[in-house]
Amino acid sequence: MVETTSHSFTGPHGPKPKKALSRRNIFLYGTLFVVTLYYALPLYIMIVTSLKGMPEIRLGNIFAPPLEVTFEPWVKAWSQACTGLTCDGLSTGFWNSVRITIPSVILSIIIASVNGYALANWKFKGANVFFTILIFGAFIPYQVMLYPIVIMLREIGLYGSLTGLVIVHTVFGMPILTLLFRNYFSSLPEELFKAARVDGAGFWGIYFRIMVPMSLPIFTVAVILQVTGIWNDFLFGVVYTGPDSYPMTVSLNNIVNSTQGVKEYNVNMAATIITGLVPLTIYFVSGKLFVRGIAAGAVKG
Amino acid sequence: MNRSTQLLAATAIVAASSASATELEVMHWWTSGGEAAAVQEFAAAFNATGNTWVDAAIAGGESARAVMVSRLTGGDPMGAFQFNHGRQAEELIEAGLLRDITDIAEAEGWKDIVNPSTLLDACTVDGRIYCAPVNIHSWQWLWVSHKAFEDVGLSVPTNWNEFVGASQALADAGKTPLAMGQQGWQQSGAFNVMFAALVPSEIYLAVYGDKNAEVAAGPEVARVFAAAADARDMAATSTVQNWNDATNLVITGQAGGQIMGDWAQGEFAVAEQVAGQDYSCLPGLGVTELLGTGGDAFYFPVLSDDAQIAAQSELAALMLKPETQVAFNLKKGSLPVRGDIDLSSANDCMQKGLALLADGALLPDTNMLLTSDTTNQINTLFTEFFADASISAADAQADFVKIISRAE
Amino acid sequence: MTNSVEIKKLDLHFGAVKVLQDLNLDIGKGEFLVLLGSSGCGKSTLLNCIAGLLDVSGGQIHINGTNVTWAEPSERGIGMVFQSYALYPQMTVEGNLSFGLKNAKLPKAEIESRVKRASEILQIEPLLKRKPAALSGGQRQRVAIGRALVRDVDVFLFDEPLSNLDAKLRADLRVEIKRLHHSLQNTMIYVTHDQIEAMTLADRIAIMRGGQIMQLGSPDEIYGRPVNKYVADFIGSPSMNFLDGRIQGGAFHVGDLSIPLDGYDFAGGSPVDADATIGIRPEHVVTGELVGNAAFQVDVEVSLIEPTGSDTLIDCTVAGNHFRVRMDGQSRVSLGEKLRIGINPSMASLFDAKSELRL
Amino acid sequence: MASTRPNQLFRNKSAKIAAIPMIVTALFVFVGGTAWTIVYSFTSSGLLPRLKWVGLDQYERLWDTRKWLVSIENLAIYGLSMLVLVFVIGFILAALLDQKIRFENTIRTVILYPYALSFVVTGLVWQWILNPEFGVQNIVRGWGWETFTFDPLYNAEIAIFGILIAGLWQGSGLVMVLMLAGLRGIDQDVWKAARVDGIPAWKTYLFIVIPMMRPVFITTLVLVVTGIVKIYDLIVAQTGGGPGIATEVPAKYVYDMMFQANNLGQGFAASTMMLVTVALVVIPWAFLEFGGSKNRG
Repeated sequence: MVETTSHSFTGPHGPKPKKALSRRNIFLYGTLFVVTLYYALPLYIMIVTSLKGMPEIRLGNIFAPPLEVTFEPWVKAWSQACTGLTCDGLSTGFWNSVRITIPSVILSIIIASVNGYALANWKFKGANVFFTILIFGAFIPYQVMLYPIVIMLREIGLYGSLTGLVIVHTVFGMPILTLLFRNYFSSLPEELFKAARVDGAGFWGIYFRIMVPMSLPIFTVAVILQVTGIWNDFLFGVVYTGPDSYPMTVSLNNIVNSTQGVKEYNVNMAATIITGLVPLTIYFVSGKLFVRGIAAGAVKG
Repeated sequence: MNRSTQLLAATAIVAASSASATELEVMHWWTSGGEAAAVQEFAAAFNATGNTWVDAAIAGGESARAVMVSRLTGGDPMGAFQFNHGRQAEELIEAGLLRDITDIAEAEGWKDIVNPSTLLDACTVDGRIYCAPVNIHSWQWLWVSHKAFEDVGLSVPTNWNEFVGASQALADAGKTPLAMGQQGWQQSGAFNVMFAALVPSEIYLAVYGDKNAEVAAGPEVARVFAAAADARDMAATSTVQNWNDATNLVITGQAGGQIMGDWAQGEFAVAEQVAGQDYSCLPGLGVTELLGTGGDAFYFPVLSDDAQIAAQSELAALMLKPETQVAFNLKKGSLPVRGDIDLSSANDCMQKGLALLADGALLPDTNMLLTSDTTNQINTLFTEFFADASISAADAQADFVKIISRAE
Repeated sequence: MTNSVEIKKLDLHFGAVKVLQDLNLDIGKGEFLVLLGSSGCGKSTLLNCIAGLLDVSGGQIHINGTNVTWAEPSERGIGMVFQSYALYPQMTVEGNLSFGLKNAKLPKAEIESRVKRASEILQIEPLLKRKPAALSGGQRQRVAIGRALVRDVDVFLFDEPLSNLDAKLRADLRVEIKRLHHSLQNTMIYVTHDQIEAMTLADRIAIMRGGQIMQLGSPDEIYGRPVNKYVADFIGSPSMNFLDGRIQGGAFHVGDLSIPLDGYDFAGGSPVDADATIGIRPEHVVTGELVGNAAFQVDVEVSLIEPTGSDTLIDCTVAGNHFRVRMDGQSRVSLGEKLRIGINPSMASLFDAKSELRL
Repeated sequence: MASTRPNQLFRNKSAKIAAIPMIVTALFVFVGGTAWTIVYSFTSSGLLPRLKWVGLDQYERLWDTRKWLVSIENLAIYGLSMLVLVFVIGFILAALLDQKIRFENTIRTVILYPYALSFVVTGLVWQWILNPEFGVQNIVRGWGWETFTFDPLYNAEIAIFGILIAGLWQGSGLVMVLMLAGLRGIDQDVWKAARVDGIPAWKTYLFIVIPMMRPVFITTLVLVVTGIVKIYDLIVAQTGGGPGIATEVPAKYVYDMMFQANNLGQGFAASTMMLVTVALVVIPWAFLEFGGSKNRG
């Protein structure tokens, strides 16, 4: 049924807890507290360290809160840290990452969603063969494909261009995204698709007018997965583009993996957090929609 | 393009407005403090010619090499790139990807000025020159922290044997006798230094030059492995990864010493330490004073744009000019590739190196003798050896013999 | 041209699984045809083939005299109503109704007038600006019907349209569909597994099983002269009583009973001596004073009573077989009571024991 | 209107046109790239790919190399532990979060955020936390427990589990969300029925709920296993393969061979072993799982 397909997953389903201070609740919240601590600890360490000065870090207690809060490392990581001769920190890389991420995310999602839709609703001969190969592709380590892709991009004249990199991200994002979209579209009532066909809507008409408007959750998931993956990519960014469009991770790598005498842990941590900020923000903002979308994309199928 | 190079470019244009400004992308993996400062000298000199040095620095030789080779195969070459000269670049030359710069070398008279001449030989394939050697790096140094030994009340050792002798006292004082980064190239590098310093050079050349497996299995090499086992014990408490973190242990006196190439010099310089006062450097471990003549070189891919080709030529010629050589090598902590320049401003350690260079107490570097495949296998062997005290020197030697017998 | 839809030698298989086999069906103009069968019999599949939503493996489909076997669904001149309504959730009712017309690029005025007319007929004008989620089940199905209506087509396809509704709404909408058929006079093909819907709505019913049509005929024929035991069993509630026995000497012998077959209209002459099954509908068993007129009478003991209000169902045993009798709701019987029942062979059905075909 | 059966090639034309990127990717990149890799694994390619045939030499050497054997062993240990633990932890966390608890959103976000961070970051932070000199060991010793030892990254025997700690920290959040989504998709009535029948909660989860969540498990399995097979960055960032070669993995072997040893042929041989193994397992499974035509209508 239309109205129950993708919108009813949000309520907890477990047995209802009883009294507020039952033994069960103490155990439940106790466990969750410890678990939350374990997951939050590294972030805490990163933040705390990034706010300390180097002398304080040498004291050695990574868990202690900063005695004297300084934002110097953040400023340095963002705009002053040297990577080779370039001494403008992560700031240039940041905008390059934005320029890489936005078109890559958009293109990969458009293609994968159309794939998923074609696979779910327009089963044509051989579709499953290609889909199976695609799933196999999800398991290929990127390093293995580095040279073949260099050669392919060279042959189509896109090597070293932003377009080439966008295509590479689209290709490697395709397997998992197609799987998610295919599962999602399969979970939508098929009668809707049939009704639209009777109504004379074609392949694209149904996709844009019927499917896309119903797919906000899965598009959210796709955006999150792709932004995370592409934003954090180092290998493709450095191999398939030139230095004028190196993503932020290249700067991060240069900051973290080269030192001037002493390792500046505070700057490293600040750089690390700054780099992770974009995907983190998207996670925190999209919260509930993410779970709902995952539910819709992964549960059915 | 970044702000600092823009600025440099701007000043350069004012200075030499006659030359046309061509952007040339130069790729290298010199991102650590002293290295970056050294590259800056090249960049500044290049920008002063009216061209623009577009810096493409990628930390980590492995990533950088992946990018370089991809860019070359992908048909999007950079203007110039750093590579270890020696056997690594052979294939790129065979594939016709690299520019023949013999004309520049001849015009600049490199044949006469490059010393030792083996450096230029390493750039030469079938009589043509393909790279510009920029420095001489030698691995065969033991860096000793004065502070560490003063802390335990010992005199600073002057050779490896004294150093080993004092190690227990350092360990007892909670110090790491020998700082060693846990990476294969550092560990095998240290082994090769011991190999060069502790046994006669013929043995070294027989094993690495002639790939003589019999010699590799022999008693002389076994002595080197025994020394390596000592080094392993001395480095047992060294948990750092990067070479400069290890050097930092020496600088701060937490470790007694480190076997590392002359590039460690740059770290001491950045930390404002004075040779002979805060630290000592012992070439050939203070046992057999000799140097390997490895080094870095710049290669120039085949380009089609005339302006860029001209810029390449300018850069290549520039890199071996006396003033650039001095400025670069002082920062980099390496020795210049020409013997005809005055380096009186160099510190103690570099003077020692220059003296050895002048004496011809030299050994070819492993990079010139071995393929990177063989080097890599030796690296892996020593990574294992140094990490696992249960591997006996004899077992390691047996593996070593196997690698040498397979080497080309 | 009298036929609205003609299906010729239709075949459909998915891999090795044959879903429809050599299926022929002609549907007249203005006819209300019901495809009836239990789930998995292929009735919905057949409807989807007619709609063009499934590619057939062989055979042809003609609608209004045109071969549409390979035409797009929207080009076939059909409208379709689905079980789950299949309303586009993000569009208003108006948007739902006009979507197909917009796709067909009709002029705006035409779309408006058609939407207006359909919503008047179905009395959904107040709902036009609402989204489907804000509608009740019955309202949704009206909109779904409206969506077929605006298309102004000759053939309506209904795929179990009332299954998701509760009993009362189902009865209401059933009447409405029937009225709609009367006023519009277009061809309707209606898939259901509910025999009440089938009997009340259909001009003709096609009973399907295993991808084939078992019997095609008017509700009367299907009910009164089922062509085989399956159809006989499927149609009618409560279902038909079956007694296995033997035809011999003009009578049906079961146990020690012998039912005379005078007055039974044999399809192909009376067999002389054959194993057979006799089928008697519970409502055709006579009781009370009418028993006297019956050709065959027997005494039974009431073992169970099921009053439904209008009728009372009685379970008993005839010649060792479980047997049900329908009596008037006013009848007063009690458990264990001896009851005389009568059977008229003319109202019964006889089936060959092996082929299960009607004799 | 079409009256004869149209050419099969042009049936669903738009769908086929739309699928061209997928078909091109599948054929050229995945199949083509794999084939290319296999072909060059029989050559002596060094720094550049060259067709100098050497037969099976690269494979003989591969299987004679301790680093490769250790890599496989590590991948097996890491993979199995990761697979089991990530599912167990992910599921238990999801089940706990599914108890109508307070602060569900906050807790879920905290557990999920590590997934947003790159492996480089994860590796660095955990390298630090597990560093005996200033990480957990140092802290616990500071509390007075002088002999406390916790240095997984410096002990070759257990180093791979040090990686596992970081891998779990990074990956279990996503599994938890997937499982949570799966649990939310289960019909409420199942719980009611189970309670009426007096089945204990753990049994309900194990025998009723989990089997019902099969599709989620499949999607999760694909995500987790692809992550395991491809593991590389985390190792490089956290241990660089050390101590010794204790945490080497196949993907790193491939990369090291290609870009450190300049021995592409050897790298391709190792790649081929990985690809073939994956293909033998994944392709038949995927075809059964996704290819089996679920006919509807």
